[in-house]
Amino acid sequence: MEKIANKVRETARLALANGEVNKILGWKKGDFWYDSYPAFITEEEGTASLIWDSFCVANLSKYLIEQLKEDIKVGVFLKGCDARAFNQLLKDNRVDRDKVVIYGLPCPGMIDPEKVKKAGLAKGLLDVQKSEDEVVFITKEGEQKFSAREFAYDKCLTCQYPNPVVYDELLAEEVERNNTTEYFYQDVEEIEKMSPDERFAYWVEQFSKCIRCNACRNVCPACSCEKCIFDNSKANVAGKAKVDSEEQFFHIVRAYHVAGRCVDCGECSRVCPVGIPLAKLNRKIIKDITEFYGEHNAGVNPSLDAPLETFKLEDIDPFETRAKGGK
Amino acid sequence: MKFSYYPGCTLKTKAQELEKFALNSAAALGVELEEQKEWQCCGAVYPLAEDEIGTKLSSVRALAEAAQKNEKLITLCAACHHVIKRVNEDMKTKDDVKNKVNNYLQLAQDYQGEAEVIHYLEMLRDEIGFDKLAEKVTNPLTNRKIGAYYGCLLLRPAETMNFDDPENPSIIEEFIKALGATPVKYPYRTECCGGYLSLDNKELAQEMTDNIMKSALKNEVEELVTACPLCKYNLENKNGKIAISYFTELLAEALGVKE
Amino acid sequence: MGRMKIIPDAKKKELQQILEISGENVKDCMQCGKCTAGCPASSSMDILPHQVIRLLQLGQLDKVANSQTIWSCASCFTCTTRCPRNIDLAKLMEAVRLTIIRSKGSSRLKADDVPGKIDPKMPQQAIVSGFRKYNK
Amino acid sequence: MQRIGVFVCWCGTNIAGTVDIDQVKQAAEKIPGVVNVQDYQYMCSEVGQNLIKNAIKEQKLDRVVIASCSPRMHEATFRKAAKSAGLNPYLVEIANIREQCSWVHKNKEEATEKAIALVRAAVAKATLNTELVPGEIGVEPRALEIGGGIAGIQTALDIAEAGYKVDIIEKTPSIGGKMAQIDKTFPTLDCSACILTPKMVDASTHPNINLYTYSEVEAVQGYVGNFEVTIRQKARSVNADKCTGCGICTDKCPSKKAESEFDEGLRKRGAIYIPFPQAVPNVPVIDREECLKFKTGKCGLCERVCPSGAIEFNQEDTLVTQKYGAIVVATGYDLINLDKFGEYPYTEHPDVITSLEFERLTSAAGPTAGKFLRPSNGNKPKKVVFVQCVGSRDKSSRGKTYCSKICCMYTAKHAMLIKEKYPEIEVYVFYIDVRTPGKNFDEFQRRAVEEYGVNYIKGMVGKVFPEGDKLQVHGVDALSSETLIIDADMVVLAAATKAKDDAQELGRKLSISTDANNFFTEAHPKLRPVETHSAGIYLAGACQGPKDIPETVAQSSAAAAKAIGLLNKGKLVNNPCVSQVDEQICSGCLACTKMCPYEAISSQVIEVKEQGKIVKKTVAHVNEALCQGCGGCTVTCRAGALDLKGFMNRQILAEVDAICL
Repeated sequence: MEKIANKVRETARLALANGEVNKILGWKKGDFWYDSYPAFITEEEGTASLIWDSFCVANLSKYLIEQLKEDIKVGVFLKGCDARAFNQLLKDNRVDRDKVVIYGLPCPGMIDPEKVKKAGLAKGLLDVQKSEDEVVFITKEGEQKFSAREFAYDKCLTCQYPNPVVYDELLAEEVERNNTTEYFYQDVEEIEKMSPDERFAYWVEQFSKCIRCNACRNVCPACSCEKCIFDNSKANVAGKAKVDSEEQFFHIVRAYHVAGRCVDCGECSRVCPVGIPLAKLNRKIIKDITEFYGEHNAGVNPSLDAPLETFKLEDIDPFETRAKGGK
Repeated sequence: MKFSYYPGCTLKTKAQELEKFALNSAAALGVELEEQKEWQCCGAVYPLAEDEIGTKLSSVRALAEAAQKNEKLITLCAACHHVIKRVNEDMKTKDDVKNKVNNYLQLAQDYQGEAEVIHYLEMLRDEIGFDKLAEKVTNPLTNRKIGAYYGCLLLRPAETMNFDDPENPSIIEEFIKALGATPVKYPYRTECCGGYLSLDNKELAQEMTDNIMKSALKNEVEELVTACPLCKYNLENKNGKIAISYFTELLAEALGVKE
Repeated sequence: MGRMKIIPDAKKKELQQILEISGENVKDCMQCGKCTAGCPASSSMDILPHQVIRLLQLGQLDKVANSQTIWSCASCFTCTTRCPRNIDLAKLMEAVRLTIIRSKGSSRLKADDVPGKIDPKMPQQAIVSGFRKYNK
Repeated sequence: MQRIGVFVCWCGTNIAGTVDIDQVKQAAEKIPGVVNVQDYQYMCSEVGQNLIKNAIKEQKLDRVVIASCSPRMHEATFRKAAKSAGLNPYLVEIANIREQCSWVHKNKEEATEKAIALVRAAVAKATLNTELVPGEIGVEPRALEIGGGIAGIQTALDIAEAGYKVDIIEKTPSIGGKMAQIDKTFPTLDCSACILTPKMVDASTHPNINLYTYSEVEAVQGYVGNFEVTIRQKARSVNADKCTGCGICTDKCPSKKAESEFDEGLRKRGAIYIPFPQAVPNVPVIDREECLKFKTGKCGLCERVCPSGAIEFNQEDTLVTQKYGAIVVATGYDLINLDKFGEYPYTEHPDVITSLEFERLTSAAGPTAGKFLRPSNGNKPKKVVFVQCVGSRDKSSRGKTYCSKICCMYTAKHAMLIKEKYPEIEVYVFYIDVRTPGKNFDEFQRRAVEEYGVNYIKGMVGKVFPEGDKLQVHGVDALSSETLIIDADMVVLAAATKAKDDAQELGRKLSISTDANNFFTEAHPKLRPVETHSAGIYLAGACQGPKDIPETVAQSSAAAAKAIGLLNKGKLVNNPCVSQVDEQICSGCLACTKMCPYEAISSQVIEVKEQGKIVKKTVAHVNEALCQGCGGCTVTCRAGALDLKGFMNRQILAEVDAICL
């Protein structure tokens, strides 16, 4: 990864030097081993601080909306899921392709710090390095090696598109797709097995945890409205009281708003501070759409229209196809 | 070119000539007809009743075997062709029939109408081509004025059989032309010969064949060809003026393989 | 000609059975007569093909069942191919035959009669077909 | 706080019989904002309306809720009343307590409770109602006529006479259509050309009419009052301005193998040709498929012989774009192809002809100069058989399920025309039913039987066998139940009519619908027979369904009246209940444009001030003239940037809240 990190720095430096772009969006290292956060660089020398490691999970594409309001050209580093997000933003007319130079980074999968902490390995940890299928934890005392899968984010374990689907320049060789399609809907199938009452109880419990921090919405590449309907006082859809029905309403409406547009990046679940499995809800809808209208992977091909935004006479009627009670 | 071949009972008994000349000619044309191993009678008549399943089974066996080999199924006898083609259509379009037949047969794999059944004449037209056939003729039947007798079963019902224009067909005329002879069109060539009525209502069958023969004679047909053993029987029954033969006999003669 | 008492809804059950066996709806017919006009066997029919449908429309199943017509039909599908109303009359004829053949002891043709009717040249096809159409 | 008046109507006992009016009144009085509540037996009557008007003035009402029948019934009435009292009509709200309450319930207590809820909801919505002002759009004072047959000519003449400009687009080189091919017309047996050709000339010389012959509709944009149509003028290869119509070129053309479309293939024509002598315009056209110059590069004889230098081989198609206020579609019909009717050997035998070919064979201007002769040998026929319903009322894949409507009458006409000229010819007509409704129609057909001795046979023909030089017709007389064989010399087939093959394509360009048989669909089969569902587009003639000439002309004048009515308005008033975009909220995703069935939403780039800077942004834009107020876009917009005036999200939610309270 360090080899690629060098290439990231060099690419960024060159792009700024020759004026190809006015700004670079990449990642920087913070104070902690797990802290790799977005960096906005406009000066050539600043590129030395750019990194590419196992914690560059943050998706940079959504920052483009704000950045592109200025009349500048921006270079951005995108992983597989980030590239799908970029395409979705493109589909929604939120970014201008001509003003963006994309440096694609095939993604080996990111490491989940929570899993590391849970395994009791966080104490005294100085650095974490990853090579192929192994992850190495470095402390003062020495090194410990583990299988990388053990510490990967759940979303990375079922990732279908580790390689960017859109880029101007690819900075590394493509990685092989995880062969995990059989587990893809595993979590969805678990909820489908529940009775309607059980399922309702499950989601009531999950949504009751919500503190309405809006992190899910802020990170979501399909949630890119200028002004969210829930922030629009004129729209009169959101109440102020902290009652369960408000949170349920918020999450279900959000799921419908991103239906057919969700790129399945799993960021909503990752950033949720109270651990609501939001990606599971979205993936359930992806599964339903696949069954009703055929496979549609949002953000893979931006020329395709989302199935729920179009109407064809041959479309099936889900209410007719599925008996009452839902699945 | 290799096909699955379904002969049918009449070809092994009263209509051996139809088959013999067909096989000889196929060999001469470089076409391999592999006879199905355990074929059974097609049922002789297509079961017109929606609720008859038993009489459709043997056709499905033949079709399923061809489908399994991934070969087209070739027929020779017009009646067998009619029955098998219509049963195949049922298997394709009627879920009720399909389910019942499959339930009954318990084949290794359910049959859903995948096989394609074609008549020998269609093979000549569509797989070989009449222009190619004409090139292979060694003994052209020049100066012979031959009428085609189509009968019913190859042509009708038109949408299912999809063989030729049911009222004004031309495939046998084109075939005759390819062999170097002169086809003569006469209006009654698609009228019914009486079919199986000759078993129980000979007078009526006779009247029907008489009309056909009169029409042929009036148009100066010198000989007639047909693809159906029952047609040939009925046409020959009270006739001495015009020779009636199977189309395969003409073919064998033109290809020089008529022994 | 006797005065026929027409009760269109009589024999509903039998007519329903004919509809089930044939899959054809006699009500589709508008009596244009094209079936009769082209029927090659009409000369030996006591009731003409279009009349067969008319009688079925009127519930007069017995008249049809007792006619010579259904045994004169050679199932040549000429009527079927030409019918502007898409009725398969050949199937209707067969359905009427079957209602007779399928009831016990009402065979048109006795198995014992068959040998007397065949000659050495007659193809199997004719015997099997004839037997299937006339007897079960 | 609003000052709302609530008016509860009894509708005689229609409402009062099931709903307790007093209770409704009492409940209404308690709703915040309601300052005046009244009831009356018939609120829609003059007295009732005055009640409302007076209350508006005296009580200074700024909102009015009327609890009565469906808004479809009297919303317009009450809006008008409010307007006359000085209140914006869109501040009136109707609570439907009749169709949706008293008529569908029996229990008075429950019905009253529901009526109260409905009134509460209407008040909640009315509270949020705002003044709406309909916009106006101009109307281009020009009409387009698609199709130059009798329907198109009649409509164009009527519109032109009313003082408006009309353009006729005709696909073929001449106007005239099917009627020009017809010999005589029923039920009067007068000469078709004698009544049509003067109209053709009128159309071509009328100062308000402009002809685009040999032209087609390329594209249609815009909306009622403001259509923008692109017309493709196909290359005629002859300069119409220079051509004098002398006819030397058509005489000299060495290629005479093409079949004359006008004479239904019964005569040959040159590669350069005028379709028929009375053609309008009388300018030839070069058939490039047939022309030797185009096929081989050699020849060019017409160019050399033309005295006025009008031949232009290098002419190209030209596109003209023109604005129209109204469009009338009059594209006519065709006969079905008889290839699949092998039992009537039409494709095989020259003496088996269609009814339209018969017209050419009896026409004095036709290929036989009006002598009725067998195409096969030029002899006079002795027996002629007509077969009706060939492909009509036919449920099979070969035919059409409908009755072609005109065949019974023209067949009777044909039979009489033969008998008139040659009484000795035996004429047989096979029919299934004779259908002759229409003024003097049945009398006409009966004359064929009674006076002319035409043999009508109820039954069909099974097959026609060509035997020798005869056509052996096998038919049935269903009435006597006898089969019969007629040795005929000619067989005339009344082939079914069908919609034009390209009807669907044209329908798509115009956004008008076609039915299962490809005929254009009228807006209402009884009450709006010449209008389409697209405002400003009207139908005339057989493109809407089989029709004879009298009916076609009547419908054409009706379509003209509709078009004139529209053009005469000069300005159109919009429904103000259209979608609007909140540009601040709109993110420009344009999901709404895909959803809109009227193509009323497009995108536009605007400049907005954001944190002191001017930023460009893409937003949706609603064309208020095209928007029909369906609201599809408002539910598509995730951010709620689209809202329907008069039915705003917050109005609807207020109604829901009021009902759920």
